[in-house]
Amino acid sequence: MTMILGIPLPALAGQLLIGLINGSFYALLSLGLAVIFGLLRVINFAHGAQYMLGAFTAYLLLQHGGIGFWPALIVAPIIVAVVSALIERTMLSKLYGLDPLYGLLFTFGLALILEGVFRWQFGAAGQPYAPPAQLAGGVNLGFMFMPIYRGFVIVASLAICLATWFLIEKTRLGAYLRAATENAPLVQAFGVNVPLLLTLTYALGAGLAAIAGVLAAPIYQVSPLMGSNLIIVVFAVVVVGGMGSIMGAIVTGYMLGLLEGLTKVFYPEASNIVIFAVMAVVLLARPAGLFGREA
Amino acid sequence: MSTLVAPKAATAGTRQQRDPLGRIGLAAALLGLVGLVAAPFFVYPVFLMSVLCFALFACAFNLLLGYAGLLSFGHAAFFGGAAYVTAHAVKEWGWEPLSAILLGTAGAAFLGLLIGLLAIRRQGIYFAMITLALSQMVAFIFLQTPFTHGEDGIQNVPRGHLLGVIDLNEPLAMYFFVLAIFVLGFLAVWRIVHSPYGHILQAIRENENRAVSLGYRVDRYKLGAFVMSAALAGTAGSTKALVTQIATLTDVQWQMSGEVILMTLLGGMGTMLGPVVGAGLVILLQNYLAAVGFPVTVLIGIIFVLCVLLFRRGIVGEAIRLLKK
Amino acid sequence: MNSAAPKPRTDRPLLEVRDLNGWYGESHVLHGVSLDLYEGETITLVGRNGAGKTTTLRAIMGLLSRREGTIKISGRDMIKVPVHKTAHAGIGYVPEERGIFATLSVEENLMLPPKVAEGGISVEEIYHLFPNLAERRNSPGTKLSGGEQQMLALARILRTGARIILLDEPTEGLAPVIVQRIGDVLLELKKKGMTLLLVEQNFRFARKVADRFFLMEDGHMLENFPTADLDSKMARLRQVVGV
Amino acid sequence: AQEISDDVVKIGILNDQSGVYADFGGKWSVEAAKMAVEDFGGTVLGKPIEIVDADHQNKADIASNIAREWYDVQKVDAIMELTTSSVALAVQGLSKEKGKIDIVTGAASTELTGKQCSPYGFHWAYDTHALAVGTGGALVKAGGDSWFFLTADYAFGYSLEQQTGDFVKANGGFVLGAVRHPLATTDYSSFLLQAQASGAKVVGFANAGLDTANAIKQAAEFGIVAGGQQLAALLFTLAEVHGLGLEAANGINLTEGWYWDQNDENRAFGEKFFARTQRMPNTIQVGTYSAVLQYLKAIDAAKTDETKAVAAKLHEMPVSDAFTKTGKVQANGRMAYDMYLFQVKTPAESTKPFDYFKEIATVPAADAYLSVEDSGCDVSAFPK
Amino acid sequence: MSAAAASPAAARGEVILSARGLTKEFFGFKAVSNVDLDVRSGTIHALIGPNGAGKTTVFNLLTKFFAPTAGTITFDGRDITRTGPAEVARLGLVRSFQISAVFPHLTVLDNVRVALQRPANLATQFWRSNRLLDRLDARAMELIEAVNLADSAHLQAVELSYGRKRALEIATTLALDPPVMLFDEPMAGMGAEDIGRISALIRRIGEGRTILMVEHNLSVVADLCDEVTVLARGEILSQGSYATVSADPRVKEAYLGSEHE
Ligand SMILES: Nc1ncnc2c1ncn2[C@@H]1O[C@H](COP(=O)(O)OP(=O)(O)OP(=O)(O)O)[C@@H](O)[C@H]1O
Ligand SMILES: Nc1ncnc2c1ncn2[C@@H]1O[C@H](COP(=O)(O)OP(=O)(O)OP(=O)(O)O)[C@@H](O)[C@H]1O
Ligand SMILES: [Mg+2]
Ligand SMILES: [Mg+2]
Repeated sequence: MTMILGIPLPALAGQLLIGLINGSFYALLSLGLAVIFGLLRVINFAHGAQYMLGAFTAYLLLQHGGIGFWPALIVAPIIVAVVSALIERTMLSKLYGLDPLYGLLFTFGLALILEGVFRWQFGAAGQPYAPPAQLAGGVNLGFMFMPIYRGFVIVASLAICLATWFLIEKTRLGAYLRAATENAPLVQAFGVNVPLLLTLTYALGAGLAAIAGVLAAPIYQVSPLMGSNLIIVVFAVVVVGGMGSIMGAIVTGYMLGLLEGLTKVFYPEASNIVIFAVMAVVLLARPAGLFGREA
Repeated sequence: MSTLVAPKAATAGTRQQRDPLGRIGLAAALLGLVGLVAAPFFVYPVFLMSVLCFALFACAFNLLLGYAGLLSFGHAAFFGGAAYVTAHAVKEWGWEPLSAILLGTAGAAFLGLLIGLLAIRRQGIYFAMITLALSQMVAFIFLQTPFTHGEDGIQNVPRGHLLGVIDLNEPLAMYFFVLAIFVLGFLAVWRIVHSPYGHILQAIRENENRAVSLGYRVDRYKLGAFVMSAALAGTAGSTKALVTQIATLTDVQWQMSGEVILMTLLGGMGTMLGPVVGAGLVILLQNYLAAVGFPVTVLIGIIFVLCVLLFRRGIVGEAIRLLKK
Repeated sequence: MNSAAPKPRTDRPLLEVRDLNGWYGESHVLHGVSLDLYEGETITLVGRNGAGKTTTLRAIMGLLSRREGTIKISGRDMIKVPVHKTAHAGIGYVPEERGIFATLSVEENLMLPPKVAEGGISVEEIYHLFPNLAERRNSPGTKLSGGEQQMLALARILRTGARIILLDEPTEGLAPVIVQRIGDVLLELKKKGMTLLLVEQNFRFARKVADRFFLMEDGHMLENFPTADLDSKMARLRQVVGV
Repeated sequence: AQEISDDVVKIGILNDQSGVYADFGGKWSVEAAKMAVEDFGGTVLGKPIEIVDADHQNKADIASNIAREWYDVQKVDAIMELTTSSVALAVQGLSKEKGKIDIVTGAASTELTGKQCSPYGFHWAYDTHALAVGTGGALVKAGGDSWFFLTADYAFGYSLEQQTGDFVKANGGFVLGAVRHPLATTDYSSFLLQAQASGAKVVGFANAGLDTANAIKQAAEFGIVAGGQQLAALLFTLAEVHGLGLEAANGINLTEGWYWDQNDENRAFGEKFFARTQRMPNTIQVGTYSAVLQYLKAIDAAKTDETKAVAAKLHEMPVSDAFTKTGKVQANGRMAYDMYLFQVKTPAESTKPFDYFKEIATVPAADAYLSVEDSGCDVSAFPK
Repeated sequence: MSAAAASPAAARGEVILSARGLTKEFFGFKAVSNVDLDVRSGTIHALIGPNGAGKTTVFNLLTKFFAPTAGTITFDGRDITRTGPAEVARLGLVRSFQISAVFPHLTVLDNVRVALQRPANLATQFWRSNRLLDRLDARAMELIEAVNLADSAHLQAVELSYGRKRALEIATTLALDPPVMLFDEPMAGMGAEDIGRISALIRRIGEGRTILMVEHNLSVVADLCDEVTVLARGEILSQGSYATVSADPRVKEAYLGSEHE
């Protein structure tokens, strides 16, 4: 058998594929975070909580409404987006134009509340959520057993990422958003309804987190804690990709997923800090991140 | 938008001593000190000591954020690192407590120099992220090194005898020892902020390019501030190790870096007394809300949200604003 | 142009400002400013640095945190209208600090402000007027030189079809040839019936395009007079502005 | 002379009520403690009994601050539960210094009755050694003789892995490998692939809480059990099986000290607990019940709540209550009792709510716990 | 001016600042190409040219805020091509910025004091009281009066109007009292009155110092400058006295325009 660094080639192929799947989650999550940070200059610490909220909404829809995975994939993110839009309108919007620290502190507090309340209601061990029947089971790829559902996750996340990227980088709406980031009063003086735009942006970002949450529900335990440790890693992904760069967040998400996958084989203890090591190196060499425009 | 610091935070008036606000501040500080001297006779000393340690930690952090405009997201590395060093020195090598604290401080300063050399080359959010990344690696090293005993931490750290004479197991002796450290640390921060050097730090925070064009080697000023802040954070961590008699992973993890940011903002960054008040409040919440049967984190979350929405300048910051009126 | 200075008019002004007060936070900067601007007319605000010229423009656009008084466009009261609807009354703003967006390319900057009315200048015409912009259309906006940014700031408003344009020191930092070109452009616009409110330190330039001058000092509007009277008012101007 | 300090017996329940380990004991343990007080009769030696509780948020320094304040200001007489080892070790150290009794039911470290033992410190419910003997030893005997570990990169992970590995080897099995993952990892697929590739008959999860739950859920997804490998969760309780659901959890082997459906008495206790909390208790919660009850019995027997006297009674009295009939406290403070190896039922086998376990083997008290000699606790240093 | 300028070695009339083959490319776009520039000690030298000609970029290169793509820079006989921006300022080559660069939340007085601190050796003492800085006040006020900001000395710089920020920036630059000063459009945004005042000020400080300035206000250039260099499209178009340069038809076409008398 061909061996690479003491690992049989097929096993390595399997590990790379797994890395890619995890990368899909990083990409989706960092995408939402990058949208919110890039356009609102808010470091959305509640992103992990919104991800958790997405998963829990799907779970609750199933438990109490008998609504299954496919409808939930649409409905749950919309619910989370609407709730987030309300929060933005009533509270977060008061903090724009101030130091980003305040947005961070606010969303941090929000995350504590959301996670705390769910932990109080549902405990920490989590709730089960089964993959949709159509995607149950797996196929043997020869080098590994591939759950069909995970294949679906890769495809779905790619599609969502590209659609979002297009919306922001290639449409007029996106140009308004980017301009509003720099000088909101002026864009408003040009006749653009900036507050509405910002609300929609926050809702979009939160909705993306919730989609990731619904997609994660059949794989991970639906637990109040599922997002809390993720946020900081995902934020690192955004920074490595280059803040404000949507494409950067997506590509880096996949790349770091792969890298983390490899670390899990060669030095598993370090698998959750490898991203930070990469971040330190990248920022020292390329201050604006891999895909960032230098300021 | 690009700076990470609230503009109005620190105009630490160079003539502060003379204006009425400065006098009120001084009065408040003195009153606070008198209160602290009397406090252990009314309030539980160990609680007070924890507050003092975290207050010093927050003051050190505020030196960097509130006055130099640098948001470090890695200060836990200095706090927790120093706690480990001191705990180990006291417990395994039998060091005298004061010298162990100095050792922890020196260790933190050295770590601050290493991290600072890399981090100060970047600004704003990138600075925050580099400090986070490097401190995560520091935390990882502490997790992997045997002397820290993993998540069990270094337990039952003896408080020992100060300079070989004063028994620090006496709660009051320990309390006044900690109070002395705190007051010295606080004065050090105060002096640095209200010094010619502090004035340049503020200028750099306001407009780095302009400072460069005036001939200031801004990197050295920032590095200086970073190392001083790290060292003081280390003093706080070392002292905390003796107060609670443990040093654990919680002290070096990023959540601790987050906590000190919260304390500082809650109290009012860029004010001298803000971090002290913020630290007191957070510690109070963590310890006393623990028994109310409602999730502590939810309550803390609600307080942060309210604080950001209603008292944006922090408690002390808002008080100053009211007084100015 | 100057010879066509308007007689006292009886029709309704296109832009009417009465007793406008404005604040930055706590500090009261505008004290009862009044001015009127008729269709097709160009007026220039003059005054010392800090007199409140910029603030007047910002107040009209709704960019101050607090303003009081009356602002009417075509008779419609704008004071309560939200900021983003102001522009749709047909008014465009070229700010003093230019407000070019760094994350947008030159072309995106140009295309950014939404059209508020028909009749704006086409992109081709703009590139013809300002060839520098055409050349650098794909660079990030703020990588343009100071003068190029000024051109861009003006050009993008011309695209929107606004009928009233507020210009804050449009010739600041521009090379004489460009100042001349901008002067020509403004005259051209006037011919098309555009209404302009200008803030300008460069008298030579202002005299070329303006119909009337408004004199400001310390947040008060002192007086206004037609361009024809400029020479006779020189002594007064020297006193207030120090020409 | 009968004597109760401050005319009240105060027992503090200090545990994680909002964090990762909130399901182990949490506020439900507080309920269990209150049941013990009621079952005891509400008073001891004629004085009232009071339960206080607090959430230590898994931070040792907060825990030790609270404990100090309880002892110094609130006049708490004993502290119990103490989830997670850093907290338990810190508070036990403090209690020893203050001459107070602590009974740990929530932490697993054998250090508590080993090198860091205390004359007034007791360890109820379980420890890493018992889990290792139960799951490691008994499974090998049942044929699972080659193992691969997924271990949390933390001290409790190491000791679980190491102690279990020792039993596997001692019983003639092999350890084929281990992979160490950071705490709070969410995706285990990479590690599971490595476990699959190892060809081991048993995949042992030397981790805890949500980590174990996620690993098990993904093991089901990747068809580990379907592929013929067995899963053994070294630190896993009923509460977490409940959270995971039988779909994902079936077939897992685990060791617990108590299960509600084992006999009539357990069923009665479980039902009573369920009526109050809407869930069936696990080992830790019933363990806390037992600890509180035994402590009260000891005070009653000693006719005082003075620490040394009560500790002496705790050491000498056998434990026989709803929790266990076989309990004996060793000189190092370890309460040794029979434990059980369970396997989680398939959804088809389960007939009623919380019907999750089938019993595979009993782990006799004598095997389950380290003897005083082997524990590393220097009991000769204890004051007489 | 009271404090004597650190006098450089170059005698009056000799070249003190010079660039050879100075080139700067931005992602393939040549903003400055192959510029040779000599600034003589004791002169006021103007750098003019159409917008986007590369004037500010030349400033950035000379003061090391940008690293040149090619070429060398010598200041007072020493090669500063590789020196850092703060070092260059310490050697006595100080600039102002085209887009105002003040310390926004410091008062006007404090803005100037920051500049005075370094020459007074009051910048690194972190263990002493900032009351020491009070001794700089007299000098700072002198400078502030010179640019007509005395009535705003205790306002924060953000609260100043645009033109007054420019004035503050000039005062700050003057505070360092450097032998060579580079001004990027010092008159931009200023009212007629202030233009006269600042011109006079520049003329006064020009005595015994060297000044290189970018300026679009031609009457100021004509009035003040001994030497004029015209830049267009990154290259030198013409050079000489104002009279010579303004008579050059190429300069007329590229910069001055037809209306210029
Ligand atoms: N952001 C601000 N905060 C507080 N006060 C301000 C602010 N901006 C301007 N001011 C003050 O308002 C007054 C008017 O300023 P404004 O900018 O309107 O002047 P201007 O006439 O446009 O001057 P210039 O010709 O220099 O641009 C000035 O006294 C100025 O100090
Ligand atoms: N950082 C940069 N990146 C890319 N291009 C730049 C950069 N800085 C300047 N440029 C370009 O280089 C050219 C010269 O710019 P510069 O600012 O030097 O012009 P200038 O002569 O000072 O013009 P003005 O009189 O308008 O200020 C311009 O076309 C500008 O767009
Ligand atoms: Mg203005
Ligand atoms: Mg320029």
